[in-house]
Amino acid sequence: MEAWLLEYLPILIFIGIAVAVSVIAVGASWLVGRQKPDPEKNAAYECGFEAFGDARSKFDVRFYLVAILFIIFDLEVAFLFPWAVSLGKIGMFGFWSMMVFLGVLTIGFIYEWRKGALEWE
Amino acid sequence: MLSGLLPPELWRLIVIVLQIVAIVLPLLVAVAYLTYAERKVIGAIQLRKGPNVVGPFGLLQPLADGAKLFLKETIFPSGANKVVFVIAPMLTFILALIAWAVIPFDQGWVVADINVGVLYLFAISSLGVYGIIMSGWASNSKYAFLGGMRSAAQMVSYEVSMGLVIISVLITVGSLNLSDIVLKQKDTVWFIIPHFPMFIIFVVSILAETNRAPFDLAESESELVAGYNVEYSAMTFALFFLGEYANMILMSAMTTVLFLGGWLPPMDIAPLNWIPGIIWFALKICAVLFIFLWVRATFPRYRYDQLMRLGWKIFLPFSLFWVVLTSGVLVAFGWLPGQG
Amino acid sequence: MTDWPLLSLTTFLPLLGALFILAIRGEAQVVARNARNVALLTSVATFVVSLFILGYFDAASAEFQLKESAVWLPGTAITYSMGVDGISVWFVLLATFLTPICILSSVGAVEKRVKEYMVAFLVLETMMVGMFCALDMVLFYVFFEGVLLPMFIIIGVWGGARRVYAAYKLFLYTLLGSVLMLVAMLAMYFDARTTDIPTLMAHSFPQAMQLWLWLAFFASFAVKVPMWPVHTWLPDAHVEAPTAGSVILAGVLLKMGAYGFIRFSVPMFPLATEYFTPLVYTLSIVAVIYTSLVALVQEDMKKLIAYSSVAHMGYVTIGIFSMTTQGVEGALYQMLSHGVVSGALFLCVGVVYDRMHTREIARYGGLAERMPKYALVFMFMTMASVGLPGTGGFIGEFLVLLGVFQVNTWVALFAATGLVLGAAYALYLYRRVVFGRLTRDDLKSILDLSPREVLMFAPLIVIVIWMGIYPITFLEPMHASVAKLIDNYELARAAAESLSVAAR
Amino acid sequence: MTESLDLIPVLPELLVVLAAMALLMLGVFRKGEGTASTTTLAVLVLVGAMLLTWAVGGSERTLTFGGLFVLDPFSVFTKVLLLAASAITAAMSLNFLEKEKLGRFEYPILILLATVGMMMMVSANDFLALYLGLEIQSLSLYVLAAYHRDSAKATESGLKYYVLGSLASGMLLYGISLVYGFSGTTSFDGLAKLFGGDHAVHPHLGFVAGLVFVLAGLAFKISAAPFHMWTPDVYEGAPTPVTSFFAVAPKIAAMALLVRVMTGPFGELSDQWRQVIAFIALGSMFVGSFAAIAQNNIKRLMAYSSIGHVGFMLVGIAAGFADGIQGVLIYLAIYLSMNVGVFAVILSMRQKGRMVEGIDDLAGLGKTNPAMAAAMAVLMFSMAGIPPLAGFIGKFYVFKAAVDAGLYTLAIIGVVTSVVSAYYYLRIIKVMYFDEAVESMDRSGSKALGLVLAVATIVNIVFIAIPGPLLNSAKAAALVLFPAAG
Amino acid sequence: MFEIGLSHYLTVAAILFTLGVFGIFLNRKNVIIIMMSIELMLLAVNLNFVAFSSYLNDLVGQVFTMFILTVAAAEAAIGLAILVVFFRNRGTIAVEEISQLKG
Repeated sequence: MEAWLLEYLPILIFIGIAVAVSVIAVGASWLVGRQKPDPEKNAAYECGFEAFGDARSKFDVRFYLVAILFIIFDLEVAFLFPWAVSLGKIGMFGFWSMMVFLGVLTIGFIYEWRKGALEWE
Repeated sequence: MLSGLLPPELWRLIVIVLQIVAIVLPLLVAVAYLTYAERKVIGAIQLRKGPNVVGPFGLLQPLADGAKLFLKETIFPSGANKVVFVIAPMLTFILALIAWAVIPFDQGWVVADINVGVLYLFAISSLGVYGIIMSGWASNSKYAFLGGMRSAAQMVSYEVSMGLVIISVLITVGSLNLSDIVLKQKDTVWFIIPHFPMFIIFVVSILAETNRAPFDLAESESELVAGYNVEYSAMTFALFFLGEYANMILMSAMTTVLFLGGWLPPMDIAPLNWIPGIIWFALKICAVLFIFLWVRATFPRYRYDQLMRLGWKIFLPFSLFWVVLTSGVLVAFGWLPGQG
Repeated sequence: MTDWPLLSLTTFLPLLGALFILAIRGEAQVVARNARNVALLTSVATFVVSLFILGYFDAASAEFQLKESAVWLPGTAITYSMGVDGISVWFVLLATFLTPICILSSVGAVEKRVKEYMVAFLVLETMMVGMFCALDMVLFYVFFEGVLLPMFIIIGVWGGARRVYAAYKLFLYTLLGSVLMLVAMLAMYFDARTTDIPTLMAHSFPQAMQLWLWLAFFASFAVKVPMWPVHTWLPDAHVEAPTAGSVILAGVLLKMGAYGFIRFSVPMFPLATEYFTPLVYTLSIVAVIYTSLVALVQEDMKKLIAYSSVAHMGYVTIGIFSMTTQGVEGALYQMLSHGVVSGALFLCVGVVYDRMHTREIARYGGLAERMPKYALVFMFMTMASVGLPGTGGFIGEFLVLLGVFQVNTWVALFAATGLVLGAAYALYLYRRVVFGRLTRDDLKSILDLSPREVLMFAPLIVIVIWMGIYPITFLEPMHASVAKLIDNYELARAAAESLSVAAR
Repeated sequence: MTESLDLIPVLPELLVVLAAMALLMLGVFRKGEGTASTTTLAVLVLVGAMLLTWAVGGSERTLTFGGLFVLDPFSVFTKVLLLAASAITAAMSLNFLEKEKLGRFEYPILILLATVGMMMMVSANDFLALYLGLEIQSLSLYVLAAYHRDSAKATESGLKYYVLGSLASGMLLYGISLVYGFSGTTSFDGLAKLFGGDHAVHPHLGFVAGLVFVLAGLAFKISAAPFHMWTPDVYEGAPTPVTSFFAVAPKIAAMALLVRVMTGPFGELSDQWRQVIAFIALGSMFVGSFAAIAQNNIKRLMAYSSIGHVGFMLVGIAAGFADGIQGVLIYLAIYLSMNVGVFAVILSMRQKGRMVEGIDDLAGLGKTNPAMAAAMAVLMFSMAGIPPLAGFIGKFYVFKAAVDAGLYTLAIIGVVTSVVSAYYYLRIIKVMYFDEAVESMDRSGSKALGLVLAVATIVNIVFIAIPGPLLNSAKAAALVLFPAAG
Repeated sequence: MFEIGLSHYLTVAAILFTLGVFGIFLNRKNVIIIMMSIELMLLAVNLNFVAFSSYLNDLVGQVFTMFILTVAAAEAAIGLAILVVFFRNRGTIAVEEISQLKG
């Protein structure tokens, strides 16, 4: 395997250990603790009522909106990462390219703002 | 030597495993005592005593809590999607642990010195939202679901500005390697000085990112009982808890690396640089953690719309502006790393 | 005046009139009258201009004359080029001659949307004239197809009860045939690298290709003529079309197919022509005999005349493919006379239809009593259709038989039986409509020909008589062109034969 | 790293994109709703971009953005066409949007953005640029399709378009990835060089698979059979002005793109793709002619009609060489003139203030609105390809090329399907003239629609007399794709 | 030791791509699943690009991947938006309910 891939080996092992720890923790607790399930105990939490309807029903469309906005801006950040690191090498051209990009993004941002996409209430 | 007896690959593996254990165990202990510290600090601020019954000064309190959670019954709500329901806390916990792989505790004291460390951290912390969404969805409870949604929306909102803050630092450093970032601060100054506004934004953002007060709407006891983890019990709950606190420490470590000079002493002068870097690192983390607790004790909870407004309308534009400003200044004065 | 682009002028003058009509605004009545007047004026003017073509035409030459040429589709060899020879010049005149008569005939018959009607007719005239003048294959195609547009509208809007069906049938039948021709034209273009008709006539295509090309052209022209199995659109179209539409349809449009045979199939694919001649003979004889028999049992006057047209066109195709001077000239002559005569017959039907609004033969009878002038005209035209000596029809049929007799006696014999049958149905029709007792009440008040109708028929009668007693006027300009056609055909055959001999 | 950048060739794109952003800001900061002013401005911008395209385009080939972007007579020709299409359809939409209360200022901006995408598509000289242009276009179009957000039909059409469009993008991308992997480049020039010239390599099988995927993806975008399924639904469901836009501008762009891809990077591999294109062409012609017969909704009918026209254009591409491409370009131009006219009629189809889109609703139009009916009749005949109308010339040129290339079967099937398609075009004429009116149409009162209709009709009639300019410029545009022939 | 080469990446990508395509065509339940299938297809493409890029030692493939990622995000955002308006109109996102337009 190539050398630079080896740098990631510890991470792989780390993940393995973390998984093992968490599985063991949950598993051991499940084995050690007394398990006495009954329907009332297992019912979904509700203010004294029987739960009615599916909990995964409709929810506010604004959550979608946040998700959509997030996708856009997070990608912008993803673009900024390599740019930020290599700014010294790409010079003025690279700088201005990103400024144009950010400018376009800002226009979109202003539009969202004015359209009220950022208002929660 | 021991290394001579074993094949080099295996030896290397053993070293790595030992390193990891050397991180995980203290971390778990730290988490345990962070809860203790939290109660003590808040107690002190509110002129109470805090836990003081179990053991001297209540020092055994976290262990007692842990044992209790360990021995409790693991409840699976009847309407829940069992697999996802169990995976969610495990995921949260795992993510909180594995992020530590790239954190440099001192010069060269790092498990995986990859050159995209920041990206890795950022990615892992982004994944945290899955644990919450999954738990909210799998529980099949309205409170959990709503809490999960809210908390996810909040986390992603602040992630954007966090990303931009990190970008500002990256421009200054010119590397994604966390050690490089610290070393760059050795050559210049701690980035809290040039990037002070970013530091503030970052600290506030990590509060939101970890769902801590005053942004703990997801768990707000008064409205949503406990948010996404309302249906959890025993070890599954404990894993959430552990993950969350481990995340707090992680975020503090990140703040330290990015703004507070990592393992560096405040000044490179005689008595200070005798103290090992790891001590400095731990001290700085504690300082940031103290801010967490302090804020929790001091501020009332934000309203959700205020929270979103702060994230999208203030932090995002401002940090974006700061990125432009930083890069502009660096380009204009030719201070860019690697330029020339 | 020879410098003038006479052919283009003749072609596009009607279009100018149509534009003018389009610009007319105002009250419906006034618009209708003005439109009609303008159309009449334009078409008469066009006819007058077309007479100049004849005037400047050099009968002794076999070449295309009055040629015009202009850039049309740059980057290709396709140009706008016009010209007439002894064959096409008569068709141009036929078209310009019949159009004013048609317009005149529709005065009482067409009352709704007169403006559109006149525009359609003038556009139709442009297309017809242009088609006969075109010396470029693609240009020919454009005009050839373009005829469909006004015709579709004329039948569809002003036609009878089943006009939609008839219009569709006409359109799709013809279109399907012609698109195949278009592909063939393209293939020819890439073989000869030109679309110039005179050049193509001199070009010799490979024999295998000729067969395919011939079939493709046949697909288009056979529908248009119409030949026997694909003739079914014609009775429908005739029955449903308004009178003037039928006149043009029978008078000019049917000739387009036969003209196509003479212009394309025969000179350009001589070997294929020879190869397929038996096929054409067979189909034509079937057409002559079968459709004559069908005509006998028709109850509808227009349908009867329509079937008679199919039979008459059978002679035309026989004549063309006999490839003798008499045969070809006879075919041409037959076309001209049929154009006039069948047009006149449809007008005759139109006259009574305008009054009684029925074309059922049984509804009439004894018209001679009330309409002596009409009976006379109708009789004259029936005789011309039958081919009575002294009328144009006789000369044409006689020449065709003479021509085909030289090459194939059997074909001549069968064709001659058609003559007898033709006489039978035509006279039968006449007897049932005009003679007999006037029994029906509504016929008692029927009016005879109005002066307008007399004016309409007069030129037709004059022409038919002229064609019958002095055919040389019409035949002379054809001689040179027909002779050249046949010479080239024989030459090509000989060349092919010597080639195959040499190959052996 | 290039420090300087030649921006002259992209001036028209820059103009449109800057204008789109400026209008966005204008719209969002302005008080009140309504689309009139932004649409007018957008139309002006598009016309300006058209003139600018004309001005910057010379007879030679200019590359910029490191060879990703090319400006040549071909791109100028198609850009002028598609800018005209966008401008006309945008202008036509105004009346409709106001009446249907759909006037939001985003509409013209989406049109502008889609147009920029299309301009990039036709100027793409690398698969990367191609993909970006295509996506800018597609993303705007998805939104436009669902523009009427309170209508279940419109949103459904948007959703369908989105799903199938994304699928097509995916296929295209997969193809591009294979092409890249097996050739090592995504540049059109690079690919052309790879397979042409003295050191031509034989394409790897994986490369050919990539080519087929690319072709399938592009076939989706031009809605050629068997990838046409979305077209009728989207045409029917989308708001009519959007449909009119869909029917022309993206068609032009996608077709031009297909032409460039097939003749440029894959130009030397015509043996590999000719059969595929011919097959797609056949399928489209069949679908376009037979499936349309049963339609009762005029927008659906126009969808099938457009599929058929695409089939005819593909015949030109299958023929391959410069004449075929010239035919495609001529066809595109004429297609534009016919379609905007027909949509001008469809847009003014209103009865008692409500819009109607059944074919039977046109009944008796010949009486109630003779001018409109006459214009529509001319356009229908032109669509059917009956001479002497312009539609004939378009068909003539593609079939000419097909015959020249020896594709006789294709040509014959093509002309036969064109006769079949004539059947349903005639049906509209029949309905207008032969049937009696049930309900008369409202007077549209829109000057823009009337003007477009009149101009389109006159163009279709007169074109046969003065075809020179179009034919010559199409020729020049086509020749540039074949440097060896020029 | 077992070496992972180009062909393995390509195979995985092809499998993912096929899964995506089938997910679109065979899915009878939910539009969200279709959108996920689309993402899956794009991921397969990205995998291809990156594998080729590494194999060819050519950066273009990775650049392409960056662009695909961005565009895919924009596409997902727009898809979600359209889905939301569709849901508002019809109250469902079940695949068989997308059937108003037919003919």
